[in-house]
Amino acid sequence: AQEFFQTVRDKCFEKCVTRPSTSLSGGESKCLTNCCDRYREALAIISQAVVTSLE
Amino acid sequence: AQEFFQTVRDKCFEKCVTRPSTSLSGGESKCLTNCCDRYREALAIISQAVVTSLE
Amino acid sequence: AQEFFQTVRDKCFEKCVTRPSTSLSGGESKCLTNCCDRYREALAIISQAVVTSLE
Amino acid sequence: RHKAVFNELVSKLTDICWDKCVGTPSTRLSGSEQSCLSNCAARFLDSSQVVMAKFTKG
Amino acid sequence: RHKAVFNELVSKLTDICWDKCVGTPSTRLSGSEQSCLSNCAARFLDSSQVVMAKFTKG
Amino acid sequence: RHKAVFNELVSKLTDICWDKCVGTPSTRLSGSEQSCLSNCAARFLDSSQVVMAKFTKG
Repeated sequence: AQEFFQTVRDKCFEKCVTRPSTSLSGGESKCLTNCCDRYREALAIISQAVVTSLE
Repeated sequence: AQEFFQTVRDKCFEKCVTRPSTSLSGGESKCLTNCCDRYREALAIISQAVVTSLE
Repeated sequence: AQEFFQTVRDKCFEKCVTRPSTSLSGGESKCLTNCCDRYREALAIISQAVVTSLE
Repeated sequence: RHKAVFNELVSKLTDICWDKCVGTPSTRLSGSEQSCLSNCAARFLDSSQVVMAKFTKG
Repeated sequence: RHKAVFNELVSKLTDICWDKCVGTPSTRLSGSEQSCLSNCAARFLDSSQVVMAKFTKG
Repeated sequence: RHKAVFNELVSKLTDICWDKCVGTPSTRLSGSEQSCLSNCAARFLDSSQVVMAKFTKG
């Protein structure tokens, strides 16, 4: 779980904070929370695809 | 050997399958098999270059 | 220290030697030595920023 | 044990396919992002077999 | 122990922020490279909190 | 022991130089890809010495 948290944080920081400024903008914050949900969604899609492929 | 297999697979997937679709195209398959040979060739060239540099 | 050396070497090779040729050019060598100093400077700036953020 | 191998594979594929398929995160994944993710995982497994076959027969 | 965690964090942030903020190394870091590095570290810590909050409340 | 260090170095250099030098894999490496690979390995070792010298004298 700790490792998953770090992966999501690193991936989302990479995609959402491209030009770091003096504070996190509203858009960056929104992008970060969306990113957490989307990453989990991506994990579910891929988990399903792997199950299907192995059948 | 297991580690080398994983490296080649990851590198070759990266270079050969840029837009994943519903099946592996003929071009992608060819690229993958070429890539395995080329990666081994690259390893041999670099191995030789390191030996020469250390002489 | 060994790990830090490797990080600096890998990062600086990446940024300074973009098209490897038959020898290290004067510009590439200069870039590499500058890069070692700049990486250390970056580390100090970030160390300070983390201390400030945690206060 | 199989569960751990499965989870590790899914984590690795999500890492790779996320970078290949997803743009700036918004309120939902688009249809093309979703199918890219799904295809990416399946094609990675196909690619593994191609590379494995190549390693076996040389 | 805290010192080791701090050093590891600073190493990781330098790695990430270096790639984001610094161009071809020259005789000094420009003002904008310096502020980018400093902001990058601070915003990474902010981002950690946003992601952590999201993980906690789901 | 020396053999293991050598193999690890060659693996690492192939990883780095492959990304720097080789395009889409085809039926052979071009002459320029081959010399790029060879030069990349040699220049990496040169760069190691430059960085090491800088670390030693500060």
